[in-house]
Amino acid sequence: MIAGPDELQRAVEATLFASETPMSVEALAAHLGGAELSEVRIALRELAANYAPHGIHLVERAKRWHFETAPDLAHLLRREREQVRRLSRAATEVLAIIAYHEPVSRAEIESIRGVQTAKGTLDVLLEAGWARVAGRREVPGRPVIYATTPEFLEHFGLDSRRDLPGIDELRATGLLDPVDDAFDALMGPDEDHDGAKEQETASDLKQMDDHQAD
Amino acid sequence: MIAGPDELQRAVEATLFASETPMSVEALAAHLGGAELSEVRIALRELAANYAPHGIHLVERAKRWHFETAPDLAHLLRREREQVRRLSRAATEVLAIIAYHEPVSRAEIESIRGVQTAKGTLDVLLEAGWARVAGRREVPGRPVIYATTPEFLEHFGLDSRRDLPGIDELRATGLLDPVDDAFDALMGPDEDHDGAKEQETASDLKQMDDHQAD
Amino acid sequence: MSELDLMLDGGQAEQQDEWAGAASSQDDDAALYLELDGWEGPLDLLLDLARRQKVDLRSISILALVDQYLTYINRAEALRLELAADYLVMAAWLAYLKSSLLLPREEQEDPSPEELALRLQLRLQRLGAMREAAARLMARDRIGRDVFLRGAPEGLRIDRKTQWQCDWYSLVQGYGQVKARTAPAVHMVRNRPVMTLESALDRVSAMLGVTLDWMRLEEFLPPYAEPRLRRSALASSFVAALELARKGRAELAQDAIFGPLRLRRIPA
Repeated sequence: MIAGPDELQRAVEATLFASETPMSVEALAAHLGGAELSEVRIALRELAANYAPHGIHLVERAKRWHFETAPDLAHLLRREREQVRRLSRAATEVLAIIAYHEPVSRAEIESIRGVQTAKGTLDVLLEAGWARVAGRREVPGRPVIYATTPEFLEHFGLDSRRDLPGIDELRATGLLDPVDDAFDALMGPDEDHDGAKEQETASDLKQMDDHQAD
Repeated sequence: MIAGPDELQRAVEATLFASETPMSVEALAAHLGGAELSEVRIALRELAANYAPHGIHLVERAKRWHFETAPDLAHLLRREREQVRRLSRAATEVLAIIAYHEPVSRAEIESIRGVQTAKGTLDVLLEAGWARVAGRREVPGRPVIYATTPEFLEHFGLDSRRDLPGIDELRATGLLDPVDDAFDALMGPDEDHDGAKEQETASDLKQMDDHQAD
Repeated sequence: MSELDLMLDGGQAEQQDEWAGAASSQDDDAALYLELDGWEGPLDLLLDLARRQKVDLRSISILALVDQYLTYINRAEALRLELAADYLVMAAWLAYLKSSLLLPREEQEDPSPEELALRLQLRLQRLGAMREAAARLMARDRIGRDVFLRGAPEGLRIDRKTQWQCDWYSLVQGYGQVKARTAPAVHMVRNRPVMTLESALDRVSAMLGVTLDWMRLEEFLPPYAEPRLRRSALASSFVAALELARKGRAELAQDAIFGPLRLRRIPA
């Protein structure tokens, strides 16, 4: 039925390619309309030799043949793609609290932030490699405590945690201004009436700060 | 395979072999960590040429590349269970009209077929992923217009719409133009013709057609 | 399903010439019935009849075609086969076309029957072209029928890894905002130079005692006060004036809105 060995090779090649499972020599021969087993074996061996330098190999495993990716190219099947993402504001705050107060438990972080902290927020910091679990506090409940990592210092260009500016310095640079104030200063006047009113209050407050700073 | 494949060819080969969907040159280059597009193109062309005598072919359809079995081996590979959706005659004609006239509205399809199109007929083509809604025509009623998809070209082994069988001849003979346009073209600019003149035109037309058919 | 369907699905374009449906080869009524089921409308039937003339669609005889169609419909009606309305509409139109074509030219209306016939021919050509195109399309090497994709591709997986970004400023600002948000709020009122209501009352009463003439409110203010103290003094003095008026010790007058406010003692 199949003329020359080349034709048989082509047929074997196409059949194994389209097959959903590896095939034995017998199954191949049957599929090809009763080709000689010995000829199918020869065709397989010649094909395998021809494919050897290729990115695809024809291999026999447990008496069944199939195509697979060349082992040295297996990394192409699983690629890692790096995605750059900015830390959320919540995560940034939690990271800052850990940096300023380490070691610190989640309950302490929440009490400093004044809001609950989602589980995922700490996970992100652990994943980023900036925070680590630094043991447990020996108090009832033995809560996990968190600290920063050397990678944290490296990423933020700090020699040590002491390089972080103190509260007084923060105040001097306006970083202790209430959030609304700082936000309004950045965003310009609000559009709705309530916003404008808030801004008034905030600027009064700012004057007060200026006064105190004198 | 005379000369062994180079590293890029091996990588392209392995990637396309493993991929579950056809890949564009751009997607391949990105997957291979930013290879040069031009080099990927060369690798693809050389691979395709090397595979040409094989039972597996590397083909480009609608700007995307994939491996498939050689068409002449179809008889070996047809499965007992039909993998291909059997289209009704109506669906077949509607698909051809969309492919050769795209983008085309339902009314235009119906004017060619001289019969209303059942709702299900277009749905079958949309569901098969061969036709898509390509927007609306900016005429009164803003009818939806249909076009074919890359999957259509892939399925029917077409590189692009230019490869549609006979499309050049159909275009040249005006058979893709609406009846009104063809009629006006045949009748010339004269609005009212007497019978004798019409006769003349008709025979002119015949000569013209014969000429084109050469 | 009629033979036509089968041919269209698997047939080659070259088979078009043998398009001859069942009707030309078989004369029995059953075939007619089957065919009627297979047509995609009257234009489709006309096209098939035209093909049976075995000539190029550009050379078909419209008159012969009309006759064939009408014969066909008559036969179907004689057999009491149910015909869709559009077949009958087409039959009526074709009968009209035929009679017009046979009329002497002078009596022809506009559009002329030749024009109508030409339009019909053009439509048949277009439908024929698309039917042929469909057959050629279906005859191509189709994935899953003639060519096959890899049966069990490994698939390409892309694992996304996130690289988190944050800078020093955001970190420190974040901390500052936490502290500012949660710090207990302390409000301090600035120490401003003011004139109290008491001192204003004293000052206005004392100055009113000097004269019985009208005096402008501004004249009661301390002359060299700095602007902020002056504003405070103005407000306090105004309230003091109202208080004195209420007690019947002074009267107030203003001639126009926003005009100067004047003040005069009421003798006891």
